[in-house]
Amino acid sequence: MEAFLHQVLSGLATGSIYAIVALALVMIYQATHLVNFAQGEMAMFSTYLAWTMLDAGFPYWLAFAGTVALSFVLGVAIERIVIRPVEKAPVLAVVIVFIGLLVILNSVAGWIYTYTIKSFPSPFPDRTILGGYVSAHELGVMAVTMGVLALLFLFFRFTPLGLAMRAAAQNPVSSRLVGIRVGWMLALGWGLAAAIGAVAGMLVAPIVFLDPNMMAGILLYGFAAALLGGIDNPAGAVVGGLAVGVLENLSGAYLVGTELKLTVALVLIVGVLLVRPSGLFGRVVVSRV
Amino acid sequence: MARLLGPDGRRVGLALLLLAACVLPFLLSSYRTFQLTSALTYAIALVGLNILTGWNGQISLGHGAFYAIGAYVAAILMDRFGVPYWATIPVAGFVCLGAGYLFGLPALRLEGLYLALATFALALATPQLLKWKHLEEWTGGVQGIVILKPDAPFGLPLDQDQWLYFFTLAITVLMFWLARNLLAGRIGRALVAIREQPTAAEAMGVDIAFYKSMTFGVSAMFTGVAGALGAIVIQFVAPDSFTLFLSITLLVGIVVGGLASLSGAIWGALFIQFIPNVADHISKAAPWAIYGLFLIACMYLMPTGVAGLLRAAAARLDRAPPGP
Amino acid sequence: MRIRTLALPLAAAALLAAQPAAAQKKYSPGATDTEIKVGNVNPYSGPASAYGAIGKAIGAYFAKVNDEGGINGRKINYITLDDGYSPPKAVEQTRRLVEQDQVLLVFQPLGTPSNTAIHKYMNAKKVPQLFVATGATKWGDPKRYPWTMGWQPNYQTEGRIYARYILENKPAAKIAVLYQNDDYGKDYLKGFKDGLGAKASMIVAEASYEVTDPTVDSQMVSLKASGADTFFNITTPKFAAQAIRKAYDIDWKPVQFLNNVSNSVGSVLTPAGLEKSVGLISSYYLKDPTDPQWVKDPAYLDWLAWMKKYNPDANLNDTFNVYGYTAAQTLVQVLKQCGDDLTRENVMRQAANLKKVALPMLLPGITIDTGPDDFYPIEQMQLMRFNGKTWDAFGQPIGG
Amino acid sequence: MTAILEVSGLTAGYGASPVLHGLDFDVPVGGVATILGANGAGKTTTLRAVSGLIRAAGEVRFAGERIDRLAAEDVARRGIAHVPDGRGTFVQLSVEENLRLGAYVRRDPAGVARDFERVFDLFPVLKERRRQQAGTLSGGEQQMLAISRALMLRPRLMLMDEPSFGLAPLVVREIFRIMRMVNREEGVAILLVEQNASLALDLASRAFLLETGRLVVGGSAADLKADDAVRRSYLGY
Repeated sequence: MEAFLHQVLSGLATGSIYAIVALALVMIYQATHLVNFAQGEMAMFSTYLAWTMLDAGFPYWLAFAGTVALSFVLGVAIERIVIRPVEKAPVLAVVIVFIGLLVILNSVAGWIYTYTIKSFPSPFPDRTILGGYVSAHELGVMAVTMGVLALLFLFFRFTPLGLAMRAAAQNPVSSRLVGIRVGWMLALGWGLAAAIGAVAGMLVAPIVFLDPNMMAGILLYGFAAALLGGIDNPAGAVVGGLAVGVLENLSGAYLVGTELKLTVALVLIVGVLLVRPSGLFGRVVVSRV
Repeated sequence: MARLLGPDGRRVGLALLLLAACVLPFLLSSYRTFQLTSALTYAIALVGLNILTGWNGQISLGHGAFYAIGAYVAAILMDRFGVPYWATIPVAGFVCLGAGYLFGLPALRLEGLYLALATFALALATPQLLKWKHLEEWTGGVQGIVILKPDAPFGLPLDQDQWLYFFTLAITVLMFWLARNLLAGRIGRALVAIREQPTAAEAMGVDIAFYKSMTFGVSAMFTGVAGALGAIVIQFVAPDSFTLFLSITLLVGIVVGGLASLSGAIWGALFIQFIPNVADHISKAAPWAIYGLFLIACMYLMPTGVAGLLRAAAARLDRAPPGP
Repeated sequence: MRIRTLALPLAAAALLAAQPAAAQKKYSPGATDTEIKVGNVNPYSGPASAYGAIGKAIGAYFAKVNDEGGINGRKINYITLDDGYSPPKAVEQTRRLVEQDQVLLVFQPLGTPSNTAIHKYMNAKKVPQLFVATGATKWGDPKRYPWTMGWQPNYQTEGRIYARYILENKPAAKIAVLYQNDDYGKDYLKGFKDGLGAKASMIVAEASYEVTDPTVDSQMVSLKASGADTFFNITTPKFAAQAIRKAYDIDWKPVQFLNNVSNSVGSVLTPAGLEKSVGLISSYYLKDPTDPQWVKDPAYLDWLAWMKKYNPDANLNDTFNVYGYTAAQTLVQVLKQCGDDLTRENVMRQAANLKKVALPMLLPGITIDTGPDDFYPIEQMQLMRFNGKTWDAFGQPIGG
Repeated sequence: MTAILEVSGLTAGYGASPVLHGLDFDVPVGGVATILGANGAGKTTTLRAVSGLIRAAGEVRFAGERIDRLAAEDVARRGIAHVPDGRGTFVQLSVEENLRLGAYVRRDPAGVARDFERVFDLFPVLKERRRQQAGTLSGGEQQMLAISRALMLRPRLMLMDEPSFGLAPLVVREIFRIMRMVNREEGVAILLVEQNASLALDLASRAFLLETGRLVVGGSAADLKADDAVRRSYLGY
């Protein structure tokens, strides 16, 4: 029973990492209706930027804020420079551009920073709580995830810009007719996603260590989490992330052993989606014409 | 181009292409012949994925799994049961037809991204399952299976690479012919109708469920045949050969080549076979960065793939006033 | 890129190759009066790119050799190609090296799957597949595969070393194992179980992980729950660091054995936390460039000078740079012994004729030894224990 | 009477095939103009070309300023509210959010708050449903919402695309009553595209008849009403 509880706690801790990555995916999805496969590598690259700043002697929070801001700008720039030319191309062409972006970022990071793992500091105290099964950092990750979620909720719900972004994603033509610059809303969505990704990267790195392949596995779980929770619902993404973390741990520890734990977790997720095709909390669009 | 040359011109063009394909192995080194053989196997796999994704609009990020099943069926039959190599190909095709059809049944309920996730899961699970201890007796576990390369039969004056090339070429021609007949007629129209106007297709009496899951099966069959050929060409199968990256590579192939285009499969195959080598040649420090640049450049210049670009060029030629 | 400039003298070499060799000189393809073509396949792209450092380090060492006049007056023309850690690509690239570039030998191709894929081909073509960069056991089989030779101590040997240590010093141990679910992890595990022999039931818990797993936290929680008091950590650097830290954080204090793959002070123990690594037992055959005990070692200083001059982009913390450096030195030794008889047969004969070769970055007491029936060049390892700052050797170098 | 919108030589289409061939028309300040025509004559395309949703050749002036090179969002920012065909509802947002979006470009919160009250006065049903998801409204309610959203911009000109389409006669009458009121009381000019010619001609002061991309008749609404050809083809008596 004790071990069971610990597996659940540890699953929640890992799950909060998936949750925050899933949040970033949901951001871009809400803005563009596309899943950005390069999201993980963008987060990894941002984390290296933070590492560079820390290495140069910046205090942690300055590096943190600087990285988030810089990532926001880079996200906007990527949308305007890399994605814009294929805006009107078929969806799969855009997916291929994402894949191109993914391999470029991965390879360039390896080239600049080499593949040796680097430790990345945590802003939280180096302590463990709850009998050592959750570290202060992991708890901090959960808190930050919830905080980011709350900020996003407030932003989308109560600011004109947030409203405009939602409108632009849903109905670009009507949005232009009320004066919304739809192109910039997409870029803004990318910027926000990149900024959240940067936060995710900086919180993940102290746990998994920083290396160019840091986000590969996590993105995959984040993708599953986002779909499980409902790709258009930030709160759902967080619940999905936590659920995937726990599910994975329990299936590994009690169901089939570690050799097939990923397989089983994925089968379960797909199973849930068969029953609820738009995810646990996905919005079912009600519409009368 | 088709209209420009007319149906006869097209037939002549194909014949010339085939002739060139037959002459090439006598002009090239065995190594180049081997590369072309492997490009041909990719082309078959790409036709398979293209039937599903290009024609029918179902996105699969997991076709590497069917490639792997085909490869392992061939390897296990040859290694454990002494089945001759040529006989493993149809078996691999049928096994994948079944596997694809079965996977297609639940996939019916999933669309777009969700289908992408399900197939993605398949791609991730495949190497894990191949390593699984309860299957190790068959799959050879992490060590994989080494198989022998066939000699040319009937005392033909061909070396192993040349013979395998012709063997693969024959199967490629057969599979392309099969795909063309399948897609040119009623079935092809039904697939496109399901992709473009599912509601209208249903109203017209198209059995969407059957078509979609069967498309999955047929698509997997093509890819499985390619996998079996790939295993024989490489003489080795192992879980590391069939990672998620293979599935992604196949997707890259059909998009760069051109969706819903048979000739696109050839262009795509050439791209995924040769461009990584070019990238490696340009930079050892970051070959993937070069590869990524190639990908993005391709999508900028040819958002509908090589085949789409050629089609547009041909249309422009047709429209242009005839010369003096 | 230094590696690419090495390939430049190709055209000149082709001209020279056309001239008949002098009477006493014997050449196979790839060797001439002025150059020796050495091929290599490494993952420079894809998820295993970290290993690409080895291929680059080898090139950087050959550049130094060439700058100093080459081997018996011949320059090494090093052609290294990317296989992305994919066996089919490895076959393709190897065939290119052998058939198109016509190399004398293929040196240090990396990875068990890639080497397995080209194993038969190299032996059928009778081209040396020399000093492969993998720790699997199957590379030392001169009867069936006379053209293939390993280099590093194999994983099974190392597993057996720890097993023997446990049997001697902790016969009542309850052992937990964490391993990577692939050929490398399973090879270690097999050697370890073989070493325990009838006592294999001492292993009370096994957990595996995939390279795509973000963390091994869940596995560590399970292993602790098994009640084990001894832990064998068969993981690559990132996961090794995670496991060491997690064990400490969840207050699990077993006797820990750490595989050689991940025992770098600089790139594993420091990220994991030095104080969390105290008491770890591991084994070495190379000097760890990040271990403070070598700071004044002349061999280390030579290595450092070489790194700065020839491999400046590489990471000084990365043990792969010692690995590539030492492996390259081994090949240079073989080629020197070949003299003017640069046939593939003689290369294999000389590779199987290394006697007590002590290379600078090998640990004191560890040498390279081969013979016609012994295709395992390095077979000894030195057990060491981590004291919080550096590794302390204990006992004599031992073999499996 | 000067014109708020002057269009000359407007040519536009989709891809390579032009739909409109050199239209000339205008909308007087504070007036209502209507373009009549059969299905496929190019009525919707005309509005889209004016509001910048599609590229067009020719000259479009709004209050004297050239707007034919502007993007749709910039046209909207100058005070032209386009109520598109199909009503353009943000179906997943609430009624209130739809209205807030209408006022997106405005920077006078007090004025926006007053306009909220005003549209709720005009259409009390929207006030009742302000928290409801807009996609759940009936067709008539969605049309009211679309007009209200346009009004929230405080436009000087409204482009209305088939406001009567698919609605019950009672609802249509109510909507036209309110459009007339808005025009009379606040001086908002309207360019109305309508299949229901008799309704349109009642509201409009100027009218144009569009046939396969060309304006064939233009003049005062009264003249058009009296025109035999128009009567037979479009008014049905």
